[in-house]
Amino acid sequence: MAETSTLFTTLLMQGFAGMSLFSVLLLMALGLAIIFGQMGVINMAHGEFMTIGAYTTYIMSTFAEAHGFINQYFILALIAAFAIAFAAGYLLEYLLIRRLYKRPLDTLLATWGVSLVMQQAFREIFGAREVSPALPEWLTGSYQPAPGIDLPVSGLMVLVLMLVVTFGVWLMMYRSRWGIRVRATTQNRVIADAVGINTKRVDRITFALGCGLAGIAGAAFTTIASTGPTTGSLFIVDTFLVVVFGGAASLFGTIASAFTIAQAQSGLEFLMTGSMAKVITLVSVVLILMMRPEGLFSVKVRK
Amino acid sequence: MPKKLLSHWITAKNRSDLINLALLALLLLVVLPLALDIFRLNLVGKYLTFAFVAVGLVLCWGYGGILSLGQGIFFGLGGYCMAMFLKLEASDPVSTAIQSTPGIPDFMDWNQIKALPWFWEPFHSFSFTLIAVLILPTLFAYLIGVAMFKRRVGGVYFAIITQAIALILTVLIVGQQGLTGGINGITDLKTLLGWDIRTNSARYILYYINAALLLGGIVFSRWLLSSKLGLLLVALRDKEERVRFSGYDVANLKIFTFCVAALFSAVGGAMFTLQVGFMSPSFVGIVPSIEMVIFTAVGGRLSLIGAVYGALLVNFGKSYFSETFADLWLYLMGALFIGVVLFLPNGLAGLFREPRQTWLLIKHTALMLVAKLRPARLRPEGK
Amino acid sequence: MLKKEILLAIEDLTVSFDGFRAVDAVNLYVDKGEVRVIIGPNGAGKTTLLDLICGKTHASSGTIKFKNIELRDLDEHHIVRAGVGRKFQTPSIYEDLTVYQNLEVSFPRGRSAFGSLFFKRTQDVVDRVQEIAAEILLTEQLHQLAGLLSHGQKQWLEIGMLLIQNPELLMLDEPVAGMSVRERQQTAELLKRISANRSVIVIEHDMEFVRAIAHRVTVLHQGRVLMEGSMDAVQADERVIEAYLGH
Amino acid sequence: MSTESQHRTRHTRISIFIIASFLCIGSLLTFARVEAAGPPTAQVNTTGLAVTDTTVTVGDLHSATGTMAISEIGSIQAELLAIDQINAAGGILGRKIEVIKEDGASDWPNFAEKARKLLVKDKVAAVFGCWTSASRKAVLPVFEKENGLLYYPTFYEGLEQSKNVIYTGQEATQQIIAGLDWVTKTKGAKTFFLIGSDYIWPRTSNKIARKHIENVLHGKVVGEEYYPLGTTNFRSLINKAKLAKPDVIYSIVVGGSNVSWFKQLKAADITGDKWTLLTISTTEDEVKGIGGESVLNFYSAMKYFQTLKNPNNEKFVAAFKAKYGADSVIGDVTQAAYLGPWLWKAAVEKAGSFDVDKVVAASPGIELSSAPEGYVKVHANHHLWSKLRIGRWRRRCCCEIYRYHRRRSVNHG
Repeated sequence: MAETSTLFTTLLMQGFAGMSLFSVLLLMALGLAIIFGQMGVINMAHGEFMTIGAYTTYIMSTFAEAHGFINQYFILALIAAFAIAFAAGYLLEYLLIRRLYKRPLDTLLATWGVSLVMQQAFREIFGAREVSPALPEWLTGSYQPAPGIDLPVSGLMVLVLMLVVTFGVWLMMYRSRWGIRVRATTQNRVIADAVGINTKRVDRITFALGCGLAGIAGAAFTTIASTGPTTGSLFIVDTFLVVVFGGAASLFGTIASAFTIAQAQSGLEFLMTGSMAKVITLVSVVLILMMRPEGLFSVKVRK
Repeated sequence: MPKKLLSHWITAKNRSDLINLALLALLLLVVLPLALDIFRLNLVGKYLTFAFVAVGLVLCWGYGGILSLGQGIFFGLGGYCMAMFLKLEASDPVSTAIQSTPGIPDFMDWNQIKALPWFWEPFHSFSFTLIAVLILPTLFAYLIGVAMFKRRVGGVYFAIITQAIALILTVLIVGQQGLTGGINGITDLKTLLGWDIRTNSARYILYYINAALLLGGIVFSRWLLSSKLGLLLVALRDKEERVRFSGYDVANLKIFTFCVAALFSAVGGAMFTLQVGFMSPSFVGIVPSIEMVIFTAVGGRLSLIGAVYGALLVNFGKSYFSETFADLWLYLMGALFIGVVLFLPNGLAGLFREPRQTWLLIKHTALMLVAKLRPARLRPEGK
Repeated sequence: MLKKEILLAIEDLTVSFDGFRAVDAVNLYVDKGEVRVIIGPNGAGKTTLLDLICGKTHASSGTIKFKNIELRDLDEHHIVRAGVGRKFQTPSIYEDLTVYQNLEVSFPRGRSAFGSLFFKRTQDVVDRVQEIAAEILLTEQLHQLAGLLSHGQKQWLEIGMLLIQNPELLMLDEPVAGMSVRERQQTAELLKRISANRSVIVIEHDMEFVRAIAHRVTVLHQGRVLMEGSMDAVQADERVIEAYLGH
Repeated sequence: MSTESQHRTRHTRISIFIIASFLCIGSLLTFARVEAAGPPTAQVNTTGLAVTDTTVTVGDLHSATGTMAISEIGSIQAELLAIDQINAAGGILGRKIEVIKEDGASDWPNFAEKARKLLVKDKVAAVFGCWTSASRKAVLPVFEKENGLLYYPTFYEGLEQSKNVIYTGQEATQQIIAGLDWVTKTKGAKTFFLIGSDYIWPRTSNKIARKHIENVLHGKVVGEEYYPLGTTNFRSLINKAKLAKPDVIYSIVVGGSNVSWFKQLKAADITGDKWTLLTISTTEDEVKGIGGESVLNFYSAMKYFQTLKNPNNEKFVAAFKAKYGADSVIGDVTQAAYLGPWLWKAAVEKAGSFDVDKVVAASPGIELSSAPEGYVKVHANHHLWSKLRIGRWRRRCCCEIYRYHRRRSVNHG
């Protein structure tokens, strides 16, 4: 009896560990899915936009600590993280990306350069040391619904945040006029232009929105882990794999693939060493992609 | 048909190519060895091993349109094969007598491994090692190529997947340190068939072997590009469907080119190990792989010789600036990537090949700046 | 013409995209030496039919027999090697290569990776390229970059690139689109010359041109064969007129 | 307390000022071709090192950029501080130390390249540098080939002894065994869960730990796990540890991962008042990033803490903060790095020469009673005799000294 309940709680906790990873991966991947899936732009600096969000949260927390509103700051930090990453993305699109829409492989190289510059800038502004924002009391510690089960509050918060953001993205992409414009632009730029959609503006906002989502991902991530100048670059390959694995243009695919990869990685980590878990997860993803290059979920269309 | 081939070679374009090749040979074989002391020359030798990768990338990325972000995989495999042989030679039972298991590499002993793993065994043989350096990475590239190109995966997806493979290989090497030396890599390599590779004379000889191999590689690539395969690559980049519906198995052409690029990288990796004296996972991963693409982009993705200069210049810059302005260097490097991609899609070679265009570029930029500044100044007077 | 030998036999060919049948149970027989024109309103499935024959699209059911070889199981390049050449709707040539190089690259030898590496420009290659260039009226432009040719010349070059492979079945998707009247006439003459020893399938909208070249005409409508016959018969047919005028 | 330290700072500043003025005058005198105070160059330098009548050049080789910069910058600072202090006190054999700083940029091959440059081109008399095992392994063949001298500051896996290296940090056995003894004795620990970053030092250390736990302490290892450097997700690992319910979590997590590791422990309700966690890798440097909240009442086993109470250390901490700012922290490795130049000075003076062979020969037996960690002595195996201390983490980022054992380094050969 005691045995089964230990097994059960462990399984539950393991599932939760996977859910936390899933939340972060999905938050990262949503932004990338919009940028890469909808616009075909490969933004290697996506991770750095996540770092922007994380550092914004850090700054806000220091500020909040000094002015005594530590318990309320996190909502503000989320908004600020989104806004700053959005603005930075808007700027990047204006300065660089829009010149490269016809050369997707070149955006990859140029944005890699951008990520180097951003990393060095972080290093000079915030120092090389990993930082971690002071958390309000209600975000630390854990929630215990039953003995033996500790669900970290920050993890729960990230989970809720992920649900809210995903729902928001779904509303925006599939239930708003703006979403129709974005999808129209990506499917046929010329026609979209012809029916009076300002495609340039749509591009810019879409890109900035993707970056803003990365900013939120960063704010969420830094509450459960930490932030350094190169934090974002640790996630970039995984995030790209999530998007590609899910079938680039499909929101549902991105969610499913983030879930699969996160649970696989987290579950394997429980069974073997961390590095082997990573190797096996990645190898499986790559092999499946080789067999099914269009990703898990994609629509067959008449060419 | 030698006469015909020759006449085919010496068209106007080829003549300038030949002159450029001769200049490069002069630089690598005469000027640099005379101008630099052995320490600097050894560094140049190291940079030139990256040039192998860059030349391969000109073939597969510049001409074939296949952007691989995983050339570090092949560089690393070639380098590791060579390193395994040298490590075994350095780990003879006499010099490792103090280990708990003499005769195996020191890092295995530290990891409590009691016997040489099976896949290390054949690396006792130098001829096997040479073959492995050439075959193993090429075979791996072949497998990746078959899996990807036969299913028409290309472009961005190929780039991302090669990048993921580079990541996997790094994690694997670092994670299996008892078998691979882990993050430290395979270090303390001393002799090649009893010949001390750390002496100055050895460094000179290795430098020349390296330079000669590189020049040979360029000549081979030049020949490849002037063959029908070269034409096909250009055709492929432009209209892949047309090539396919002219009866070609496009996948095979791509696989072949990718394999050639991998082979070049592997030779570069092996020469790296010989000249630097060790190999580590930091040459396998994502960052070095992308850096090597940048060398190619800087030199000019369509220029075999430009790729060599690209590798030399970026590395010189890295070495020079990181000594004097360490922090500035990363900004410069980033700016270099962005600038080259934006303004010099054909890299430095583009500058030399189309001086007129360069002039136009400068003129346009200047005009644009003036145009941007002028209204700002005039605005108060206007509306 | 004594006994007509069938070169291409398509039976019950169907392809569907998510339930939409772009080509629906089509039967089509092309004889040796025949020039067949396929007409039909937009979206009738003409291009898709060619895609199915040359392997670009995979059929859901049915058979495509070419010289009694089932093409459905073959890869594109094997279909080409079996003797089927396909010209695309928009001229598809290699703009960065010269006309000469365009033709040489299409020469049917050295088609494997190693084969192309060791391909030698022997006299027969040069002669054949010259011959084809003369045929498609591009002798003068032989060493010009293909990207610099006029639209009509590009169309001819693409036909030349197919001719050099000497296919038994040539499929041309709108070969005179965007051509001047004079170019159309020249193209019609070219087609007549080249159809002497091979079969040709042409998709075309220009009825005058169709009349000039067609042996038989097949009308496709909504993925199905509406009728088949001579140009006169087709133009007189009620159903065809309705299909074109209606929707 | 604070006024006192301010006072001391001011004192230091004044003395630095005075010393600096002396230096100025000194160099002016030198300029005026006044004979150097030390013995003639030909006598102290027979191997063509970069030694002049008035100066001696050394190298400083760490990562000032890249992922390791976070850890290595403290070492650079400490080494430069020591060199400044030595110069202020008159230099070595009448010669001022000049430093050539090279950036390894967290890239091991780059370390080898820079090491070769320092030895072959710059002919430096000694190099202070390296941090990770990988960088040391990369430069080791260079130092042995070119007969250079390296002072290496980091606690490391041991299993190494080079003629050309003096190890000023502790090797694994020094750090591990006493700590395990202590935790077994005071906490009655029987079961251990070993956790480390995935590279040679944590792996070797855990192997030593496992051997000692199983053979000497007759305890049990209930888990041994490794995670790649830079990992930020430890949840599965934490679940495994919870399932195993060890008496002690033995942690050798390195670098930036520390922040996520301790934060997630706290989030999973593994805190110092319920669990015993002993680490040999988390110093003041890392805790600055983690925040004291998450490491509260965990234990560290190392040879130095910033809060050590002895006059040497108080002087050292004051000088360090005066030079690098009041909020700078000093971890174990930083202190060990500080010892390097001083040990070299002592050895050179004993040898009466800068020649590497002579300095190496003179090194064993060198004693330093002015070390911030207290008395140290160079052993014949090129490691130091030093103490191990157990510290308990308090909220305000500093460590209370709990207990120490005296221990000499073990020769691994």
